Amino acid sequence: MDSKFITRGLERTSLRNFSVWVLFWVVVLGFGLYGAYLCLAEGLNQTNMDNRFVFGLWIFLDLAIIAFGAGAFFTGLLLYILKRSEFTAVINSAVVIGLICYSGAVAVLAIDVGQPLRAWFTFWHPNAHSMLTEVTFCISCYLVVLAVEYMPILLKNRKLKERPSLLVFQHNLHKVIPVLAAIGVFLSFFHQGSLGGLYGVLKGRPFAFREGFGIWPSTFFLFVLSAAAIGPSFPLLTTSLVSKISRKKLVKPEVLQSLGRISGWLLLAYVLFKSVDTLVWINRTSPSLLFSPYEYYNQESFGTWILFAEIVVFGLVPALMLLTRKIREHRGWLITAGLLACAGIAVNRFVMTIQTLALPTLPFDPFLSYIPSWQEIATFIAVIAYGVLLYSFSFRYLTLFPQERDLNSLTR
Amino acid sequence: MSSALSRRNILKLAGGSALGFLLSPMPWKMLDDISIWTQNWSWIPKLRRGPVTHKYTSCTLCPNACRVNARMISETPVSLWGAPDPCVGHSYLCSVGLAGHHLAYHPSRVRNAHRFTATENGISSEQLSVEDAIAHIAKILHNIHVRPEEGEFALFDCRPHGMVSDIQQIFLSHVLGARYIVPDHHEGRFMRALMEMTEDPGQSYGLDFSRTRTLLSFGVSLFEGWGISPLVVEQFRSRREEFNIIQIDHHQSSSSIVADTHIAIKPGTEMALALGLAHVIVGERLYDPASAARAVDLKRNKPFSFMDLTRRFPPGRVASVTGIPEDVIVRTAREFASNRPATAIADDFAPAELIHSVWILNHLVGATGKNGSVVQKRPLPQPWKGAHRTPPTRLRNVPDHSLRLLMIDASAADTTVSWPDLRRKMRAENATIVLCSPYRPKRGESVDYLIPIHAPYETVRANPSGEYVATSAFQISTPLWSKSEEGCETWQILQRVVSASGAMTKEEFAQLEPEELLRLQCDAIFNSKRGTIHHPNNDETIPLGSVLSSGDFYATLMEGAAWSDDGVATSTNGRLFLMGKSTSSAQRFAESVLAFDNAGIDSNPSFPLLVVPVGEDVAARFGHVSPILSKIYQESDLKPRSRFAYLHHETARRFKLAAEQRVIIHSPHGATEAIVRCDSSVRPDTVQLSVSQLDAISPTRPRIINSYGGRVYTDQPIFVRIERARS
Amino acid sequence: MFPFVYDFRWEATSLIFLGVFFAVITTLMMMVATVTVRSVKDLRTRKIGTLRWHETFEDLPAGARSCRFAMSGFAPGRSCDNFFECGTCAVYPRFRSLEERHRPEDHESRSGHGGFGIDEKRYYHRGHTWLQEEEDGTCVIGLDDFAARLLGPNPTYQLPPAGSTLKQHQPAFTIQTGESSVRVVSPIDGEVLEAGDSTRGWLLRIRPSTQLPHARHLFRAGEARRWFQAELERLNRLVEIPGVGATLADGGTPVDSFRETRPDANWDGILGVMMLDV
Amino acid sequence: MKSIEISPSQYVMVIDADRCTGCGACMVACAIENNVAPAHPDATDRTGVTWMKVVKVSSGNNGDGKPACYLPLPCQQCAAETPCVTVCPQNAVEVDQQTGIVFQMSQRCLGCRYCMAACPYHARYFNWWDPEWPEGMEQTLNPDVAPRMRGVVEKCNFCHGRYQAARASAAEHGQASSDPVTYEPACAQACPTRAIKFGTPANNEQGVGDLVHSSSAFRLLPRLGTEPRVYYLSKHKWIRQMAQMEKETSTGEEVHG
Amino acid sequence: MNSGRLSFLAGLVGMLLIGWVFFPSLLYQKEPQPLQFSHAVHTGEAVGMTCDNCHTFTADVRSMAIPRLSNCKECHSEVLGESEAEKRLVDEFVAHDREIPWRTYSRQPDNVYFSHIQHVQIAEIECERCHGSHGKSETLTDRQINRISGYSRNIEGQIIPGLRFKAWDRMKMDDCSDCHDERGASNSCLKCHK
Repeated sequence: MDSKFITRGLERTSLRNFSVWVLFWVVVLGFGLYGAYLCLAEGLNQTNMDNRFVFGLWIFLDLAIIAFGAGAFFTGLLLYILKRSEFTAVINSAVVIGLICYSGAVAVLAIDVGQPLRAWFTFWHPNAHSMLTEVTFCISCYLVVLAVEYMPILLKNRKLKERPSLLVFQHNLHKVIPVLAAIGVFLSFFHQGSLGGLYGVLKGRPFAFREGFGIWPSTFFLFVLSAAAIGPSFPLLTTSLVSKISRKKLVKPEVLQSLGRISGWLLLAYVLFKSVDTLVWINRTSPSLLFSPYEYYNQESFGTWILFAEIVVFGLVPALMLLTRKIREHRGWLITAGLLACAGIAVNRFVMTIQTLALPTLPFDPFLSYIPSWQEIATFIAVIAYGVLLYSFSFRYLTLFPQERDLNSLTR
Repeated sequence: MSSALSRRNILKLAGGSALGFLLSPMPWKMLDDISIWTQNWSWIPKLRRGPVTHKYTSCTLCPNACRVNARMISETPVSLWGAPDPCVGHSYLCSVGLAGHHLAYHPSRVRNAHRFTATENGISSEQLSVEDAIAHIAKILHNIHVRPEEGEFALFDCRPHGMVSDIQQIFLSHVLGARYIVPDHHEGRFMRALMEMTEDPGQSYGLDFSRTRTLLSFGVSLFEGWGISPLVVEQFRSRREEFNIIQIDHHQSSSSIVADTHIAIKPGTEMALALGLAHVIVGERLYDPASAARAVDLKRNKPFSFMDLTRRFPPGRVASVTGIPEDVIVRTAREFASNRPATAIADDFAPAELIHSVWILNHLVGATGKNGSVVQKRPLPQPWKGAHRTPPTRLRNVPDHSLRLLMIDASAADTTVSWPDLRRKMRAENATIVLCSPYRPKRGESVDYLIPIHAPYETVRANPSGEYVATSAFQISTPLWSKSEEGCETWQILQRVVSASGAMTKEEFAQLEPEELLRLQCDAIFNSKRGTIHHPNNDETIPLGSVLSSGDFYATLMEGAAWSDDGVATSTNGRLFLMGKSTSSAQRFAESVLAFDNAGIDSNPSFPLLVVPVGEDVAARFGHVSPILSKIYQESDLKPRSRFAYLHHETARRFKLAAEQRVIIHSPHGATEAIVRCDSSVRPDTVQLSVSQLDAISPTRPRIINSYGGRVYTDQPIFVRIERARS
Repeated sequence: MFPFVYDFRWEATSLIFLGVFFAVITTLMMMVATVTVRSVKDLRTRKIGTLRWHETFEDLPAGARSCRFAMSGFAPGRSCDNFFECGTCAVYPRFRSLEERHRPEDHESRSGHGGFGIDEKRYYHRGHTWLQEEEDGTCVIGLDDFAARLLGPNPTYQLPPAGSTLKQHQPAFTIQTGESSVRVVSPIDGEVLEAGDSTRGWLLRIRPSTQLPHARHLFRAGEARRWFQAELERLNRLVEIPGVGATLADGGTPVDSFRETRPDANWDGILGVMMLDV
Repeated sequence: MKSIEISPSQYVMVIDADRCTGCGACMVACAIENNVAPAHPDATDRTGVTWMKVVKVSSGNNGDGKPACYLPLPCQQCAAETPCVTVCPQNAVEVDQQTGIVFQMSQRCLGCRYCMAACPYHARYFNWWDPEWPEGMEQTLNPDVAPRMRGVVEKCNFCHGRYQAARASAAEHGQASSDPVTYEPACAQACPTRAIKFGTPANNEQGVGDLVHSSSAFRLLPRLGTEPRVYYLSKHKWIRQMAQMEKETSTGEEVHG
Repeated sequence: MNSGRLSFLAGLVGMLLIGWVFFPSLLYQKEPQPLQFSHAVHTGEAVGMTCDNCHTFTADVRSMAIPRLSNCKECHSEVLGESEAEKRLVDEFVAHDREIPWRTYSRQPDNVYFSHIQHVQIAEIECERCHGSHGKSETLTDRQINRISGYSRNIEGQIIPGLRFKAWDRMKMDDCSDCHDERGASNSCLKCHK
C-alpha cells in the first residue's frame, strides 16, 4: 500500500510487519524520552554522576558512537577523494549511520549539559584554547554537512523524484557531494581528534595526560586514527546486521572484504602508535608528574588486564584477522573481527572517560566506582531507538544499497 | 489546480514568514532573554538591599555564652561572628553557633500550641491556642494538687544554669511535692568534685590556663563543644609553642591529632593510669611541697589510705593494664610534675573515680595551689538570694513511674535527654508530658502537649558564662530581630500554669516581664560594685564603678556589653583531703579502685575486636541545629559516618578486609552491616562504630552524651567479629 | 565569535580558530547557494526532462546500460556513458565503420520476419518501442512484442493529446497494468498528430523532427535481433524463466506472456528495469 | 621544575595543618557567607556543594607519632596554566590579573562540568539540585554574593564579596585602585585556632609573606605545574611528602606495560 | 506566479510587523509609578537642587540610591505647591509615614556589583552619562519590565534591536565594557560581578 514510496525493484516487508517493528521501537523511544525528560525537568540529580564522576555513561557512549559514526567521513574519503568507486555500495548507508550517530550524540549532550538553554554561549564567547570549544564547533558544522549529504539520498525517493524542483535540487547537490565529503573529512579529522584531546590535555589527571606535538596531545592523533580504523568496520557490521534482519543480500561480499582489509591496515597502525604512546606515557610522562603508573592498575576493578585487552585482544588480534585473506573471506570471521575492533575502540573510550575519573589524583582520594542510573541508560536507549527508526525508514523508502537490486533475483 | 495552488502558497507563505522572522529582532532577543531567564528563575531567592550594620549579643545555644557580632542587613541577621571577650578570652564561634540565626527559620519550627493524641494509625496532632493548652495543663495540675496520689508534677530543665533555672525552682517551691529534675550529667560536675576534697565546701572554682604550661587531658574533647574546650582553644590559639597538651585517648580523636603527644590507652583503664602517675610522682618526690604540706593523708599509710592505694599501682602493673609502655608512663609523670604550672582535666561525663584520681594528680602538682590554674571565684550576685526554692534532683534519682505531669524546658538547643529513661519515670497509665520548645518533637519523642517558645536570638535572655570560667561573668542575649512576635518563655508558661491551677500564693515577681527580671539581676550586680564592663564595639573595658546608675548598666548590657567579676585575691590554701573529706567518700573511692583491680578486660578469641563507639552526627541528630550543618555532617565525611566501620590499616590487613568493602559485624547479641574504611588514627585492635550501629550489637542501650566531640560511653565493653558480606 | 562582542579575544589561536570556522561555514553556504542557483537555472531553462532521463539512466542496473557495440562484440563489456544518445557519441563513428566493414548485412533494411516479432522495416528503440515511416512523412510508434509480453492482461494506455511535443528519451506515455504503472520513453523528437490504440497496431502517429535513417540511436534488423537476444538473457537472469532461453536457440516462438510462467516474480520491478523507468 | 614566582600583590592563603582541629567552622562560615544552600535530603559527600571541604588524612603506616591530620581544601586558585580556565569552552571562569583570584561566573556556566574533570584538587562543585533554603531563611542571604541556580558549577572565589567591599571602602578613603586591599575571607575569620592566614606577600598580613617561604611550607601536587596559591604548613615530614607525592621509598622503577 | 510571490511577501511583511512592533509591546510589562514626580521642577532654578541632594550613596553598594520618605519630608511636611501629586504625597505618604514604593528604573541585577562611589566620586562621571535626561524629566514614565528576563527596559535598551545612539539608550554589559576600555579600566569579571 506504501509501495508507491518504495524504490521500484526493491523488495520490502509488508507495511503491517514494518508498522509492528516501528511501533515496538517507538515504545522504546517513548520510554527513553521519559528518562530524558526526567533528567531535564528534575535536574541531573536523576543520574548517578557526582562531583568526582562528572562524566558518566553518556560521555563514554557519546565518544564511542561518534567514533562509530566516523564511517560516513571515511567511506566518503575513500569514495569521493580516493576515487575507490566500489564503495558506492555502502556510502549511502554510511552517511545515514553517520547522521544518526552525530545527531544522537548531540541530543544526549544537550541533556548532559546542566543548562542547555545557554548552549549558544560556547559559540558567542568561544575559548579557542579549550578542546571542548573545538568539539562543539566542529560537531555542529559536521552535523550540518551530514544533513546536507543526507538530502540527496532522501530526495531520490520514488515519490519525491516526481517533483521537478526536488529532482533538479538533488541532481545538482549530487554534483557537489565530493566537496562536502572533503569538508566532512576536514571537520571529522579535527573533532575526532579533539574528543581525544579532551582528556590528553588534562595535566590534572596524570592517567589521561599525554604530551604531543604542538598544542595537540598524542591522544588527539590516536583518536583520529582509531576513528578512521573503525570507519570501515562499523558500516561492515551494520550492513551485515541489516542484511540478516531484512534477509537480503545488500552488498557484494568483495566490498565488505575490502572494507575489512582497509580497516585492518589502519587498526594495525593504530595498535602500533598506541603501544608506543603507552610506553612513553608509562616511562616518561606519568613518572615526571610523580604518579607511578603502577598505582593506576592496582585497583581491583581496573587491573593491567584492561590495558592488555585494549591493545592486544581488541587491537592486534582483529587487525591481524582482517589482514589475512582466508579469514577475511569467511563471512562469520569478518564480522567477528569487525566486532572486536569496535569493542576495542569502546574499551579505549571507556578507559579514557570512566577510569580517568575513577582514579584518585590527590594522595588521600579514595578510588570511587560509578554505576549509571536507569534514567541515563533510558536516555541512551532513546538514542538507539531513534537511530533504528531513522535507519528503518531510510532503508525502506530510500535506496541505501544500489547493488541490492542486482544481487537479489526479483522473486518474492 | 486550486489544491496545488493553496499547498504551494502555504509553502511560500511559510518561507516568507521564516525570512521575516529571522530578519526581525524576535528570535535573537528571545535567545538572549531566555538565557538571562535561566539566571532569574522565580525560585531563585532575590537578595535584599539595605545598609549593613553590626549588632552585639551573646549566644545561648550552649552554656559557654560566647559573645556574638551579628552582621545585619536592615534589621535581619546575615551572618554571626565571634566578638572579643576578655572574660573567657576567645573570640570565635563553633560551627553550630555560626549558624545560630538560622534556628528561627528551622524547618521544624512551630508557632502555635499542639496537642498530640495517640491513635491506632500513629500520632494525630491538632492545633490549639496557648491559653487553651495552659488551661488543660492547669486542670491536670489542679487534680494533682487535690489528689496527690495520682502522681507528681515535675519540671525537667535541660540546662540547669543561670537565672531562668532559679526562677523555675522558686515557682516550683510553691507547688506541693513538685520536683525540679536536672539531667544526670551536666556542666561543672568535674569542678564540683573538687569541693569534696577541699576545706571550704561552699567555694566555687574556675580554671585559668593563661599561665598553664602543661595540660594532661583524660579523654576530654579539647577543641569542640562547650565546657573546658574554649579555655584550651584560646591558649592553643595565642600561646601555641609553650602550651604543651598531652591527650590520653583510646583512639585518635580530633583533640589527640592536634595535641603535642597522644597516649593511646586501652579503653576504660584511665583511672589506673592516673593512680600510676600519682605513684611515680609520690615515689620520686616530684610533688609540689606547698600542696604536699596541705594534703592531709599524704603521710598515713593505713589500709584504704591514699599511700596504700597508690602502692598498688606501680608503673609495671599499670603498663600491663593500660597497654601503655612503662617508660612512657614514667616520662609523662615526670614531665607533668616538673613542667609546672600543670593541670590534669577529665570530662564531665567521666566515671566518678576517674575524676577523683585526676583531682589527686592536680593536688600533687599544686594545680589547686597559689600559682596553679584552679582559681576561686565568687558566684554571680543573685537578686533572690534568700528565696525558697526546690532542690534539683537527678533524673537517675527520680523514682520510676512516679510522675503524672512533666514539663520539659527545651529552650536550650541541646536536649540531651534520652527519651526511654524519661518515659520510665512517668506513670504507666495516664501520664502527660508537656514540651516547651520552639520546634516540633523529634521522631520517637511521644509528647502530649507542645507549647511554642522563642527560638534563640528572638527574645531577651540572661546568659551567665559557663562553670569553668575563671571569673563569673554575665551578659544578655539581645534579640536580633526587632519585630519578634508575641511568643513566651518556659518560666512564663510555668508561672501561668501554676497560678491558673491555684497553687501559686504570692510571688512579687510572678507577673514580671523578662526585661524586668533582667533589670532585677542587673540591680543585684550593680549593687555588688565589683567587676568590669567590656564593650566589644570598641573593645575597651571600664570598671563598674564608673557607671552612674543600674539603668545605664542595664542599657550598656543591652547593647552587647558584658560584666565580668574581679578575680579573688587569695587562691585556695585550705587543707586538701586526697581521699575525700568524709570517710564514706574515701571508702567508696577505695572500693571502686580495688574493684577495678580484678575487672581485667580480656577479649575472647571468637570476638577479638573491641568496639569504640563514636557519636557521628550527634549534634545534628539530638539538638536542633541549622540545616547548613549538612556541610559537615552530610556533604563531607569529615566526621565519622554512621554506615562505616573504621579500622586501622594493620587490623584490616590482619582480617583480610579492604577499604570500601561491605562487611557484617557480629557480636554475642546481634549483627549489623557496614562498609570498611581504613583510618590510621583508630587503635589497632579496635573497630570504631557509630552510635546508631550500636543498638543492634550491644546488650543495653548505650548512654549517649551530646558533646560535639561525639564522646559516647557504654556501660560495659562490646566485642565483635567482622566478616566480609557475601554480595 | 564576532569582533563586536565585548570579550572577543584578539589572540592568535582565537583568530585562527574562528578564521577556519568561518571559512568552513562560508564554503558550506556557497555550496548550498550554488546548488540552489543551478537548480533554479535548470528549472527555468526547462531542462527538467533531460535531467530526469539522466537521473533514470544512472539508476539503471549495469546490464541495462551495455553499449550497442558491446552486443555486437566490437566493444565487449563497454557500457554506454552518453545516455543512449548515439548521435552525439564520440566513439560511435569508429565502431560503426568497423561494424560496416565486417558485418554489412546488419544494416540493410530487408523486409520480412526476423523472428521474435522483428520487422525489418521498423526501427527499434531500446525503450522497447518501434517506429515505422509512413508515406506522408509522418511515422507511427508502437510497443514491440517483448514489452507486450511483459505487460500482462489488458494494459491501459494514457496517451498524450494530439499537438503535444515529444522529446527524445523523455516520457511519452504511461501504461497502467495491474497495480503498477510504467512510463514509456519516447524514441525520438516530434510532434504528436494522432493517438492510436492497441487494436490499430500502433499507438502514436507523430511528425518526427529528424528523418528516421538519420536517427543513429535506433536499431535496424540484425542489430535489433541481437539486442532482443540480449534483452531475453537479461530478463532470464532477473527471473530465471524456464524455457525462454531454449526456445530462442532454435528460433522457436517464446512463451506468449512471461507473467504466467513466474506469477510470483516482482513484475513491477522487472517492468521498470526493462522499460528504462527505474 | 620551573616555578613562576606568584606576584607579591596577589592574594595567598596559608593553612597550618598542625593547627587544624577538623571542627568544620570554616565550612559552615563559608557556606553562610557565600549563600551556599543547605544540602538536598538525598545529597551525599559526593554530590554536596562545599566550597571549603576539610578532609581527614591518615598517614597509612609511616606516621611519625602523628597518625592523621586535617587538611582544609578550598580552591587552590592556581596561578600557572590554571586547569579550569584553559578548558572552559565559554570563558565562564577567569584569572583576575590584579588579585590572582580564579573567578567563576555561574551566570555564563553551561554546566558541562569539563572544568571539574580538569581540576586535580576536586575544588569545584556542581549544583545537582536546585539550591533551596527552608521557608524564610532566604532573608538571611548575604547581599554581596549572587545565589546560583541548578546546573552550574561553583567554587571558592576567596570571598570575592568581601574583596569588593574592601575595594569599595578603600576607594572611598582614596586608596589608589592599583595597590592590594586587605580583607579576610570568612573561613579565616571563623577559624578558632587561626589556622587559616590570608593576605598578600606585599602587605604581609598575618606574616603570610614569610610563611610562604618557610621550610615547613608545602603545596598540593606541585609537580603538576599549576602553581596553587594555597600553601600548607606542617612540621611533620610525612604530611609534606604525602602532599607532594614524593614517596619515602621511591617506587621509581619502571613498570612495563 | 504572482499569487505565489504574493503569499511569500505576505508572510515576510506580516512577520516583520510582528517582530518589530507587536513583540516589543508584548514583551515589556508596563508598571506605572505610584506617584508622579517632576525632576524638572526640583532641579529648575526655582528650587535649584542637584542630584546628590536626594540620591546619596554609601560605600557598600547595597544601599539603594533612591531617596527615602525622610528626604521628601524635610520640605514637604505640608503642601507647598498646588500640583495634585504633591497633595497625594502629603496625604497618603507623609501623613501615614509610609515609604513610597518607587519602581526603580535601573535596578542592578543580583549578580552585578556596581559601586556609584567609584564611578561618580573617583571617575567623576556625571549622572547623565548613564541615566540620560532623567534628571530633567517632567513626569515619571512607566517602568517596563521584560517578562522573560525580568530586567527593566532602561537597562536592556529602548530600541529593541539594541542599537545605541545616545549613551543612555542602553546600559547592558557591552556599554559598561566599552566605557571601561575607553578609560583603561580593567574588564575582568571580578570587577563587576558578584
